[in-house]
Amino acid sequence: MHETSAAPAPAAQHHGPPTTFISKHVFSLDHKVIGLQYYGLALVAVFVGMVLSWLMRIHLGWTNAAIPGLQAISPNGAPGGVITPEYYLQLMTMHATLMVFFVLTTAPFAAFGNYFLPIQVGAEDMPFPHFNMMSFWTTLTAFCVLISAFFVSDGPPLSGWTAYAPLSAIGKVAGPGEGMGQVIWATAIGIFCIGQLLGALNFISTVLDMRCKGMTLSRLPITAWAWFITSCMGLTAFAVLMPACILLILDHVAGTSFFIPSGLVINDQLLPHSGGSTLLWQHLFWFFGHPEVYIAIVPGMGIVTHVLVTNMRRPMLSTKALLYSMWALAFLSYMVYGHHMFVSGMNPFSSLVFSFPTLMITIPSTIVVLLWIGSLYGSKLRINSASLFALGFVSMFVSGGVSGFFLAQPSLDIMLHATYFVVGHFHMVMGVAAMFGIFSGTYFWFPKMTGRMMNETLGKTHFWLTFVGTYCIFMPFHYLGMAGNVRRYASFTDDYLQRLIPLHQFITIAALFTGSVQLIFFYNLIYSRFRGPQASANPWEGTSLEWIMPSPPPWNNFGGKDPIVYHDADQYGVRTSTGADYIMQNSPESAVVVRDGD
Amino acid sequence: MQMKHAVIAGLVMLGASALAVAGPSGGTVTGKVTYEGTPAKMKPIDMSKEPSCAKMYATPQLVETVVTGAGNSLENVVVYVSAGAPDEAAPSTAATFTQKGCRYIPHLLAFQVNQELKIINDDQTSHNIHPLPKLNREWNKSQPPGTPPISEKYDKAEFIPVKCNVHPWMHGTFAVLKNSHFAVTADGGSFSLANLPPGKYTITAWHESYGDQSQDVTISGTESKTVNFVFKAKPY
Amino acid sequence: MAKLLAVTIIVIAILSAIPVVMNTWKAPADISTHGHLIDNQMSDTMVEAGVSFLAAQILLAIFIWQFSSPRTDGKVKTFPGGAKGLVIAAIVLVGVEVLALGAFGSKAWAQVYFTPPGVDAMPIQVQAGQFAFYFRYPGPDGKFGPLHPEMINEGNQNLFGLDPEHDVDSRDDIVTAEMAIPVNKEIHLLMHAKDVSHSFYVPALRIHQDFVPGLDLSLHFTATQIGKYEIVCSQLCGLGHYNMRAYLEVMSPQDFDDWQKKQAAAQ
Amino acid sequence: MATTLPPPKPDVGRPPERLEAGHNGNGGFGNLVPADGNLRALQEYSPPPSSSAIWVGIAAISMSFAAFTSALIVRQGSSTDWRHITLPSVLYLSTLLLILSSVTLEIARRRVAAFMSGQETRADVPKRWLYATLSLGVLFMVGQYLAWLQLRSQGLYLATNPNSSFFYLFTALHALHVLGGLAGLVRVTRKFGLSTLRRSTLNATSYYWHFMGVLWLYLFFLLWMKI
Repeated sequence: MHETSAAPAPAAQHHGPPTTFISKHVFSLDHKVIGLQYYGLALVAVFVGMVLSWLMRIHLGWTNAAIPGLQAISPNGAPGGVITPEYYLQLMTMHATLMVFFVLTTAPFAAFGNYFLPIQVGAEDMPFPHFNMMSFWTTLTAFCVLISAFFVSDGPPLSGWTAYAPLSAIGKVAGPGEGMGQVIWATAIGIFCIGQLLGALNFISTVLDMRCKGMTLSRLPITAWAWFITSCMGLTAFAVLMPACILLILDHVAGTSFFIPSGLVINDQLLPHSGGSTLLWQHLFWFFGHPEVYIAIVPGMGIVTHVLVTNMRRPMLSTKALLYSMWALAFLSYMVYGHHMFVSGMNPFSSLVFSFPTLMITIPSTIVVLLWIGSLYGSKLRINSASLFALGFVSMFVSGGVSGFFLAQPSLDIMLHATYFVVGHFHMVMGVAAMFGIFSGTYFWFPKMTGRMMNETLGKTHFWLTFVGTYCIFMPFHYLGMAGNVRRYASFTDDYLQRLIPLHQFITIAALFTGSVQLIFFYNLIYSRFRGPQASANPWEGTSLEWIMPSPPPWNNFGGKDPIVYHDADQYGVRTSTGADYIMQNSPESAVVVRDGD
Repeated sequence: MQMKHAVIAGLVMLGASALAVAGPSGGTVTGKVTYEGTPAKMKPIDMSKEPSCAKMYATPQLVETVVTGAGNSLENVVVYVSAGAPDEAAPSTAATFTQKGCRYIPHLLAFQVNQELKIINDDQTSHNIHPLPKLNREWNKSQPPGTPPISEKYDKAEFIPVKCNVHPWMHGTFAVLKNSHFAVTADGGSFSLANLPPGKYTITAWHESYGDQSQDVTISGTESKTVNFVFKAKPY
Repeated sequence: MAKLLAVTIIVIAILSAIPVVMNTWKAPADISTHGHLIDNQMSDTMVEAGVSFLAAQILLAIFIWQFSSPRTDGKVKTFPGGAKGLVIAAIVLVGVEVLALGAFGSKAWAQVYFTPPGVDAMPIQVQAGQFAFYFRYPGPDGKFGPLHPEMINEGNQNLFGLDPEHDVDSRDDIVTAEMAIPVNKEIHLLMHAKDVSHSFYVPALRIHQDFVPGLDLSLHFTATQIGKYEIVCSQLCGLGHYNMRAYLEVMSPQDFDDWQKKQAAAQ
Repeated sequence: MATTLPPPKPDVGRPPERLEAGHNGNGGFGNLVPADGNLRALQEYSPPPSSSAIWVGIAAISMSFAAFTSALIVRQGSSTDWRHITLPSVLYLSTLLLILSSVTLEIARRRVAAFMSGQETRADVPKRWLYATLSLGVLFMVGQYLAWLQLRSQGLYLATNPNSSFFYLFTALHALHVLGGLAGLVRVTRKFGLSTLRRSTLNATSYYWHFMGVLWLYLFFLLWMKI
């Protein structure tokens, strides 16, 4: 009743229009700018990570090769340009950490999610723009902290991105980088968790509270669902990783013994710790670690579906089935983390207990794949860079997925655990597939984000070389693994590994090639940003709400008035009065469906 | 006491400088380091983990924590002037420490504060040099085959255990000393410290397993004194 | 463009399958009594995974080929049976497949981990430390001396921290850097970690188990082929991880006794 | 088999009050309006309220402390060095204070509601209760600090033994979260003064504060049981 008595108030706004350059591009509250900032961060991180992987690959192919100029960068790490074993492990740790946290988590989830989730639910912004801004700047801080590990005396940690205790907990006696470097690492990851928790909080409440009129849950585009599911996973996963990092830091700086058992001897010295549990870290870490894999891939699934549906000009066979499968994946991902620890000294019985839900995961995954393939049937597939990468994603997801059959079984894990088979598996299903999702999303949404089209020729070239190149890199990993090639080796001195070295050299060449191909993409991004042809509001004839606004969108998305939604985002393959084969979500008109009209 | 030492030190310094001008003369301290009792049996080293090294030896190498010679003589003992002699600037020559066949050559390397230490890897495998100092700065570097020598310095006098993290059996010692009056006993256990200006010195003998012993000796003119050390050997 | 993609996918799928079918890069041949279970399980899984892999890729390629060409009629068709058929197929086929895999796989696993070592199994202690394995045989008295971590001194090769001065049991313990075992004799391996986590991986033996600091685990196995094999560490343990290995010598009982005598003399 | 689209349903979707929230300016779920009925000029732009966010946050925090709990249990199970330590008695007092603060906050909320519906005319009545809650919260923090001093005087430091590690860890982290709650209360009090307080803000803050109480009871019980 008091509203009536209230003076007419201005329309709800999250924040006024940005006035200064700073408020517009730097400390912006606008979810779109924040999304782009995340995307930029991911670009930087992926470039660094890629260069690191090059160094690693060169070392693995030609162990005693001197890399010109490297000594200048790291005198201790590469005396005379030859990478030392510890430097290799440090490169590996940083490569993995950068890629998993700052690329696979930020790009498909934080970057695209920030930009398009509020738009797709028809909101002006997220409910907590300040949290959103903090989320990015916290993540950026985490990134800087992590990179600073390169500049401390002993360099970054060498314990891998899994940072298994006690190697990661006992300090510098464990090896170069395990002192300061490891503390920096744990701090960076802790900070990163805070950033992602803030993000997830915003994402979830955006979907729950900010949907515009008519945008029922059942009408959410699949991408919005993907980001929602991902943020639910992120919320729980990162909330567990942060405590783990806190405990790890305490073991380092406060002399506690959470992860350090009694009676450890290094350099003939008995360590002053006692009673800690080694497996505790592994449990905490993998409880985060496995969902993290799905945090990386589920947004990709959403993006790819979104792109495919738009370019197939037909809806998925069943968006619901797809949705339930993604929920199933998310849910199962918490029950299976133990499959990372089959031979870690867990009770062998629990290994079996963990193996069945792990095998079960293949069911929703198969459903998703079959839905993608089945939906292709009878579609009117449009081939462009975006759809090419989407199709590449499906192919990669299959290739990476089938190796899950093996790793889900404890008995086979005896042969394959910690071999290149595992490396091949997660690089394909989580690394490359997710990257393909990112590429697909970039080619698809670039017009919306910048108001200019990307160069298709460059885009397609980029796809072909990348698609073939990545297969050349990661398929052989599986063969190496089946031959018993252990991962995380700085060089291969064991007799039974000698005959595998040529294969490693092949992979190295493929990696150098595929990596340099990405320069085409970087060039295309920059060139098209400034020189690309103007993009219309809806270049791909999509139905979801991002396409009803001009490209690029104004600061307040829908110009101050919320849209009203009448359909789900699947209205393709129809015939409207205007003869179009799709209906925008906000268009009130109904249409005759002509799917299988004949 | 302190006072006295200081005065002596001062005098010695004067004398030393004078003599330095006069040329290389002065007293000599010679002697022999022996042990009594039964030293522990030196275990053989199994290098099978590193075939490139293992194949260099017909019979397994023995550990070098206690190396004995004929007549109960004790090797790898540093005998040095621990008091009485002035600190000296480091010589320009580098002390070389070689890794060959997964052994340290020499097992015990004595050199001066701030003297250049040159570490060479002669093997086909990658080594790791990890000295464990208490006073000096700790570092831990790997040295892949074919990479340039590592050059380091220590700015405090200390006995530093050295190990290779990759090959657990590789153990050695750096003896970082304040002055040039030192010797490391070789086969026969005998040593000789020459060119000692007149003065009162404390001669110390240090062994990595048996600890150290000291004796005072006063040198006048160019006489030659004999100082012997006897360490107690433990069977385990 | 799309047709090219279809072809590429099929070519890649087939090329990827070839090395597996030809078994170009073999794992070391199995020399254990339980290994064949794992190998069979491996090949069964390979068949099922391979079939699903090829099927999915080829189907994908076919549809891309077939439906990418722009068609004049504005109609899109739906996959016969719609989603229901596919979903049911996925649940039933894959469900049965993975259940079967899981069930058979469990047998192999149980064989390795659920059976106790025989009473006459020969005890050997292995200690993993940065970056080498060392092995301890109880010697004639059949008893392992107690460990005193604070006494470990690699310089004089007291690698386990034994105190022969006070522990009688330790005096005849045999410590070696390579693992010699008699052929066709069950070995009961007692695993102890000196510093950080390591792993005991013998591809030829189809044995793989992490060392857990603060928690001594044990394994048991029987080798059936005389020869020299490699034991490697597969759990990242520091800068020398790549170089952490030991040799496993499977000997005839006679040779093994001689070897043990030789080692005992050398201690 | 041609399927036909469902006819457009423009009216489904948001609950009506969400719609108002979108259109009545700053007043998601109704602003606090003084008895005289004149809404003061809005101080700031702010987004429409999100009522679920607070529960999401609470879920995240619970998850973290669940992780810490499992750490505690595993650590105790694995360890040989677990000695019983007696909890500082001051904790019982601070626990009481925290529970009291929840009660006062509830009263404050009632009063605010009454004030908004005009049954309560004096603005300082709700304010007083808010201040009471604030001060109780501060007192609780002091109590925690005293507990630390007490432990330190027994020579129990962070690294002394696992129990003390967990004690300091839990109390510190909980205190950190309580600080957040205090900040929220301050904000609420301020906004109340400016009469730009939104009911959803008040609710969120009080839910969070009650959760802090529950969380503390849980941790206290855990420490009391395990340590």
